[in-house]
Amino acid sequence: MKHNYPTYGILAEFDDPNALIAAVRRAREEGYTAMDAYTPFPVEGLAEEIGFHHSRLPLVVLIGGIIGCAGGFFMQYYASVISYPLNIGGKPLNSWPAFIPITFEMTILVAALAAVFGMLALNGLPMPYHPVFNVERFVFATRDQFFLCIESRDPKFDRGRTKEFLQSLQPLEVSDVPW
Amino acid sequence: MSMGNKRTHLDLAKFRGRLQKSGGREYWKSLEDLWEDPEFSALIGQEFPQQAMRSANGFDRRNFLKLMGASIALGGLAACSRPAGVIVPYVDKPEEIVPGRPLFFATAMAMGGFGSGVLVESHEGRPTKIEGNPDHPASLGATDAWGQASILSLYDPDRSQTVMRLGVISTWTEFQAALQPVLQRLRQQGGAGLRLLTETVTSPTLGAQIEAFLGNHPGAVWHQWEPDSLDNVREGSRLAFGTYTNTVYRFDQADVVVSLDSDFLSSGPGHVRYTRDFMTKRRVRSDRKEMNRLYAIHSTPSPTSSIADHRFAVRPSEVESIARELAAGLGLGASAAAGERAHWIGAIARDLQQHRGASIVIAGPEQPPAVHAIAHAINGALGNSGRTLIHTDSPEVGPVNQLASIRQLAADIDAGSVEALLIIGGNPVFTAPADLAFGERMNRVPFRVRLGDDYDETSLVSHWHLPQTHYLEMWSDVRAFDGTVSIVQPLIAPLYNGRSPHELMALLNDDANEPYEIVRSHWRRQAGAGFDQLWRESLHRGAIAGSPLPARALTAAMPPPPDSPAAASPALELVFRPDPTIRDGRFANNGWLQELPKPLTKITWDNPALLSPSTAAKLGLADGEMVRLHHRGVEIEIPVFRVPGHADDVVTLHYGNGRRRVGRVGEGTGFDVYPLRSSAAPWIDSGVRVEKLGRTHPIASTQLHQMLETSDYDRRSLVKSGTLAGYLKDPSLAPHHEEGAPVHHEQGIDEGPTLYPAWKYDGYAWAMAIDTNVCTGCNGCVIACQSENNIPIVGKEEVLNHREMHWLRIDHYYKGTPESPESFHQPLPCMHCENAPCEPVCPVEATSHSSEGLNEMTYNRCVGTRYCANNCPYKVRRFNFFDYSDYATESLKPMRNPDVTVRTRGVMEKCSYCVQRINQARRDSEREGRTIRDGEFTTACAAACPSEAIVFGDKNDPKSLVSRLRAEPAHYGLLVELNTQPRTTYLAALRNPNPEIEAE
Amino acid sequence: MADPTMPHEEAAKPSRFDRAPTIEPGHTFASITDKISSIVLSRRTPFGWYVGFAISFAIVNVLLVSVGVLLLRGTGIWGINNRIAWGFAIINFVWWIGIGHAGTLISAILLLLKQEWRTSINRFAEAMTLFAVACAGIFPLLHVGRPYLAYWLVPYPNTMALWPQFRSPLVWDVFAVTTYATVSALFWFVGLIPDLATLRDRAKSRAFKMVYGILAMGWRGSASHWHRYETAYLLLAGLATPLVISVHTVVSFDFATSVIPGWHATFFPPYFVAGAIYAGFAMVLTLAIPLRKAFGVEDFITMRHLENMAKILLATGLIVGYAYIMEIFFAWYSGNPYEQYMIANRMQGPYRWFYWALIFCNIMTPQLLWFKRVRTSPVILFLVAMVVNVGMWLERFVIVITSLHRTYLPSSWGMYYPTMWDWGLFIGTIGLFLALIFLFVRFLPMISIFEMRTLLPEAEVHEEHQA
Amino acid sequence: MQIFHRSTNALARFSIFGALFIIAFILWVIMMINRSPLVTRQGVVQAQPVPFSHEHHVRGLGIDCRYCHTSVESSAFAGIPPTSTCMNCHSQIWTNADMLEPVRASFRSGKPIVWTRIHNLPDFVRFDHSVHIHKGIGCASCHGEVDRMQLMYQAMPLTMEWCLSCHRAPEAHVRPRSKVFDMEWRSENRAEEGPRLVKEYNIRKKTDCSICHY
Repeated sequence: MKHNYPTYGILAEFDDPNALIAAVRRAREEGYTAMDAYTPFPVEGLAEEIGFHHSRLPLVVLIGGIIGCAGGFFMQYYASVISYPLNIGGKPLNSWPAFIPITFEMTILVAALAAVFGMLALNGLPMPYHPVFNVERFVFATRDQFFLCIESRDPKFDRGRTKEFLQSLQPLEVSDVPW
Repeated sequence: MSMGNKRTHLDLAKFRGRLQKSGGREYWKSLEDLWEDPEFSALIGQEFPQQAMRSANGFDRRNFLKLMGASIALGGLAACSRPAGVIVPYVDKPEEIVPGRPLFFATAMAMGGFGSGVLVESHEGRPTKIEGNPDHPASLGATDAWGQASILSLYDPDRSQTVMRLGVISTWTEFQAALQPVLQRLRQQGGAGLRLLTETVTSPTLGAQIEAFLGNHPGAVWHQWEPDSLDNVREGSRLAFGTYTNTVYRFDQADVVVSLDSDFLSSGPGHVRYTRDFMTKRRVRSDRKEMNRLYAIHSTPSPTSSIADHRFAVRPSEVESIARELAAGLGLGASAAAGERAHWIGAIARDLQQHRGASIVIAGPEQPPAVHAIAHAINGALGNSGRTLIHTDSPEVGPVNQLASIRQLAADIDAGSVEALLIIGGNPVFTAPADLAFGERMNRVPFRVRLGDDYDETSLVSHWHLPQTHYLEMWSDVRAFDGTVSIVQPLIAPLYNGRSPHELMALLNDDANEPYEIVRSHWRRQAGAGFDQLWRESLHRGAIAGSPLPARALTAAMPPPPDSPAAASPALELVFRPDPTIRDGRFANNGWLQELPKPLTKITWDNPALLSPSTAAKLGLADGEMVRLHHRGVEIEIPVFRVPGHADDVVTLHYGNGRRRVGRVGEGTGFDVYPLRSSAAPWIDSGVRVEKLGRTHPIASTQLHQMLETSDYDRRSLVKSGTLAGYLKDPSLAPHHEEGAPVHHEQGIDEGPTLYPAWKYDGYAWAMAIDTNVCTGCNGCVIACQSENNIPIVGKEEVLNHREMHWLRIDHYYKGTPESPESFHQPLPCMHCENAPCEPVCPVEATSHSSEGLNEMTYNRCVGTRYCANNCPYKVRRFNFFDYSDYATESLKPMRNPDVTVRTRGVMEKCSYCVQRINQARRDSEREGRTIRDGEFTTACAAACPSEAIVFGDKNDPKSLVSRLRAEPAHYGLLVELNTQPRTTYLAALRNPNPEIEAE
Repeated sequence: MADPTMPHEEAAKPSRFDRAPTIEPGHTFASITDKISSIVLSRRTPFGWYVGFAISFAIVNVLLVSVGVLLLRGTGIWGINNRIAWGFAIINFVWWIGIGHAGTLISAILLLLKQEWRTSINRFAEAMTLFAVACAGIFPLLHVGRPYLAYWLVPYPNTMALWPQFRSPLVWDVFAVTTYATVSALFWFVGLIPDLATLRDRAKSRAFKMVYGILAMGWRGSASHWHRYETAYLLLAGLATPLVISVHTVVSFDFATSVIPGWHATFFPPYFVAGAIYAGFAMVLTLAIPLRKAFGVEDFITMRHLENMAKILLATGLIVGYAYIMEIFFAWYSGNPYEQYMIANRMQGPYRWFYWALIFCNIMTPQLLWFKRVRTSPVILFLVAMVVNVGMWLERFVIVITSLHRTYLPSSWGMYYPTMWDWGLFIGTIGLFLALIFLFVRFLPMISIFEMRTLLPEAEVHEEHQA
Repeated sequence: MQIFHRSTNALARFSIFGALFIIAFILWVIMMINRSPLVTRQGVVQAQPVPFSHEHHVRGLGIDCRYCHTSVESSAFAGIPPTSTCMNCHSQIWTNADMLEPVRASFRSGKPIVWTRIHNLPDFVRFDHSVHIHKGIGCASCHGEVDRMQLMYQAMPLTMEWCLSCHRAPEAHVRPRSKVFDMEWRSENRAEEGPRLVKEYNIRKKTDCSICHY
């Protein structure tokens, strides 16, 4: 694919979550907007720092739950009242109390599926290939290192100055992220 | 030949064609249309052309296959598997047959020589079900277990199929060739040295044939032997009247009945009829509030004693003295009662006195002649004869003392004066008194022939074994308990190569006639003018009008007291009884009867020695423990089983089990007790020694717990019962224990608040009411159900696993002390609960409710979770854990009811209220644009029931019998407190005890 | 300031009595990562693993034979009959399902309750759940008379125009168990993603890189991903919590909705759920204690964990005991002769030994856990857990068999004797369960690496940085 | 370092969401197969020992159904004509047509003709011709226009849902009793006639299991 810029962005490596947060905060003050941080575990408040606020995931799950609930009950109602009404042990066709367990289970099932697949979709996963993997040391992002990447799509991005800026944060290392 | 036979069918068709307007169930009735037609009777015979029977598996087999073909077209032979994609029509359809519609023919079945009328359901020429014949005095439409099960004997794959010569397959021609020279030689000596051995014979035709033969062969001798013989009855009658006479009882006239060790309700000639009559006096309704009274003086509990109002368990040897004391109480003889029993004997005597001319004293065939004579004397003194009973000549042809007869035969064999022995029916080698060692003796006879159903113990020691036809395969005739003659007509050409006794006798008499002609010509001679009329009616009614024997006025003499009055010996006594289900062994290869739970004990596939709990305790024996019985120098090993209400110090042995040679089913089941049965004392004997072996034998009883109220925390009230007095006070018979489970009198619907409004049933609402007051637990219904619904047998092992398949079981409960408990029978089909607990738990709608209130079981939808069986409070559901239905045995396929699916492995099944009959009746009624009439059809169990205890019908029809019974005050439902709303309900069991005896 | 190795929540509140830490001191992000991932990647598999796997695989073959014979000859090979129509199949099903409850419970409920001692045990507890449910799932399928038609319990449009009968608890089971299996699997997998990424980046061989890489789905620990990830995880926990409760409730309905004395009881749902947690934690202990030894992860699965689980075991054990007492009370209080006979029959009937053994295993034994000495001694704890496992199986035996073998009509009372095939199938599933566990610990991180990292003090974000 | 190529991103997403569609498709195919002649045998012509043409005998010669299927009005089983029925005519006409040799052979030998079964309900389903005839369900409703069939074939799927479609809405199929054997008949005015006949013939819409399964 065609890129208007030679690199995906510039990556700075830190060995402490607090250093990373400090760096992110500085970058924001510098006016950088398109950046992302990579950590081996969820760091409290980090997402907010890089300007990610609320996720639409809960809404997705709620909708999933409602669909599961309505669908679950209608399936039973349709089968036992509309499609083939049968006298079962003298119980009425719509013996709704007996339909509650399945309605409940269906609610949970669909909601849970929505949660997982919603999370994946919103995160754009699966994405086995990503430019940041091109950086040798990025393997430590899943071990004990913390990375900040200022991306080239940032309007304020300039290879030279951005690199200098990152150097100024005393990272362990700063490296280009090739496409 | 087959062409000739085809022509016959075409002619027959002409007449049978006219019957179609009525069709099916009514068929046998509407034969009347044809009586005017002279040719008709002639053609009846040709329906089963004799050539066909003669030719070894020629025409008949092929014709049979054609019938099979049509039935495959109908499906229903095998469930859940699509049949081969072919359809096979007749080459030439007999027009009386409408594929898919059964025909009913009247014939008669003989048991112990005495006939009982039956109607046989026939599908495309395959007899599939036995029903009673309402027009026959011994049946009145009911049947017993043996009648029902006889259909299985017809298709028994182990039935002897060919002539055997010393165990090698042979033919009838060869036999005739072998027979002729022997006959020639014996003829020259006037038949001397030739012996016939038969069972009890009542068939006039066979009798005439035998007499004719004896006439031509004055030297020949005719012997008779029947293991459950009526010798005591015969000798008793001679003791009383000086000649062999037959007594016909009219229980519908008797208010007080005293049974001297007699089981008249479940065995012996006419017991089906007797049950029907007895119950007309016992049935209590809101509009009929009196009830007869039955005293049972017995040693072994029997269906009869189980419903008695007073039961006195005594040693069999005591019965005679009791009888004499009873007689003395009525002014006959002078042996006054003493001891504690004087009280009740006196009471009985007074009760009899008060019912002169309306009472019966009846003695059992196991009791010695004197007891019978005394009974006759008492009946005479009470003026009962002519009212509650009549005396007639014996229906038998040449009644003899059969024990003496076979003794004589044995003696003559020893004397070497027997050169040829022809055994017609029976199995003497197995059944003859042990001390006669009949097997060894027979070996000394130079020429030994036997005609029999099975290749059995007797066949093994015969030169020639000849296969006998089943009664559904032959022309014959037979007399009933009252002498009524029935013509036995074949329903199917012999499946195998069998011949009837008539054919054998014809052979001996050089009579070229075919069996049909033999029987017919006999009656032509009897009837003379108007014979055709008589013959047709007899065939149609199943009984010859006016053939009952006339009553004879006789006065009984009180037999002289024995010179040495029987001193009560401390020794254990033995009682021999025919097995309650397989009789003397003749039904040993009948799986239905082998697996039929015996009345009271509910034991299947076995015949343990029965004794009372206290005697067992004294001997330190538990159920199933093996013992060795030493008696008269013989010893056998047998397990024991305790029976509450059994007489103390008495061991009951059921003979007929332990067959050594009969077939796949009957061999090696149970224990042969014949070795202990000596000609000296074939019924009652004393001095047996019991040796404990310390081994046990698994006994497959289908009901392990029979005691109600086993403990103080177990206060379940399942059987509603009471006394007539109690009923008169409170007809609803309020529950016995207040704090027990609530017993709802009527349907017990408590209209509490519910999320689920009740379901409405308009149109038909099928229901069943069972009157436990008249149920004797005779098992007729159980086998009827098995036969109607293609219910498989599972074998002893599976019964031990509680996997028996009977859709209808008869629960039996004891109440009271183990010494003399009350018995209650509770037939238990599916309850067809309106709020069926089994249905909501089925995950696949395999069991659901029909718009007529049936609890339907859809086999082909069942995946077999067995949840329904768990959730059924009545435990009436049966699961096919294995492939119980025998798909392999060809001969069993034509027996199955094509209207009922044969279930496969892994599906649940249960009583369907004979839904196939309901559907048939509904479709018939709809074709005729009417509704189903009450009693138009009924379930198999209800149809069979001799005491009419089971009533089936539409409870929405207020006039139907079933809804009237449901309105009875003594009506109750089982476990109604669960609000299952059962459609099957019960009427309470009543007893009518003598207040005088109740007092103490 | 409290002990620096203490996570901050702990530090915040003064500890009333000294507690063992949830992670032994001296660990860093790197050391945790390397230690746990090395079990899967670099460290050579202990010989014991091969032995254990070989044995359990051998038992799996017993399972295969039992299933083969069953399909060939039908359910008749079991001890069940027309009076006791359910036997081992249902007992084992309920037993396994019960065991299957601890995993999701630890992951979900303890997560919501912020009990972070869950972190080191939730991973294999969840795995255990999945395998237990897998074992449980076998039985309902095999116990039906015509297993090849079992799919009729699933609603799908067919030419017969028929549907399942949705009033049947068995259909509820189908939905409950499949839902539970699905959600647990998702929960487990979502939890694994970051660790799979770790393994991807640690793995040496290309093949392992590929495999773990595919499974990790390109996880790169981006801040926004982490944010959504935690939201999703939390929501799943929220959904799984009622689910866990519902599953055994539905299972208890199999019995509670019936009319059989001993089954028909309103308090079955809580009773069963408590029993399930009880059984589940017993099984977790049974697995955790040997595992932590075998793989030397005592630093991560500390005494604290064992003790906490022991306490839960004691608590749920008491609930179960209460249920047993209630059963007796109801019978007496109802004045219903059938109920009363049912209890009397359990205590004095032919199966009384099972009942009293059950009382010993499930009520007597756990009382030991009142003592800290017992709670802190792995060996005794292991034995107690074992006893409870047996006890819970006995409980199901008593409920199913002794209730069915003597119901309303004495005429249809009977006995149940399991056959060798009953045992074969039961033991076979235990083999299957162990085999799966062995595979799991060998090929996946048995402890959640990224969550362990968060337990380290270094993971804290200092106050001045809090947004 | 990079393990996967760029393209794998698209591939990965497709494999997850594609999987759903593939499974759905397979299920749909199975559903279709179950309703296809492959399973129902609908419209499948099968070879017969004698190539009997209903078109010729019914349409051509105008023979009534009941001449051969004698018990259709009185029994569950419509009845397959015995050889003798064929011979009633074919002893006079076409007496030496080779085509009819199997018939003559059967008549000579007394061995039945073994026809290939066309309408073959499973054994556990019970169908009574007589009552359906009585309730005004025409032959053609289930057997199709037999008078246009050279060789017999199964015109309808004969699946349970097909049976139910009529048991639930008989008014859509019922016809006057007089027209039951009429292959041509079409209702002029179904909307009025259907309900009227249902009432007149007292047709109860029975879908109880035990109506067909017992």
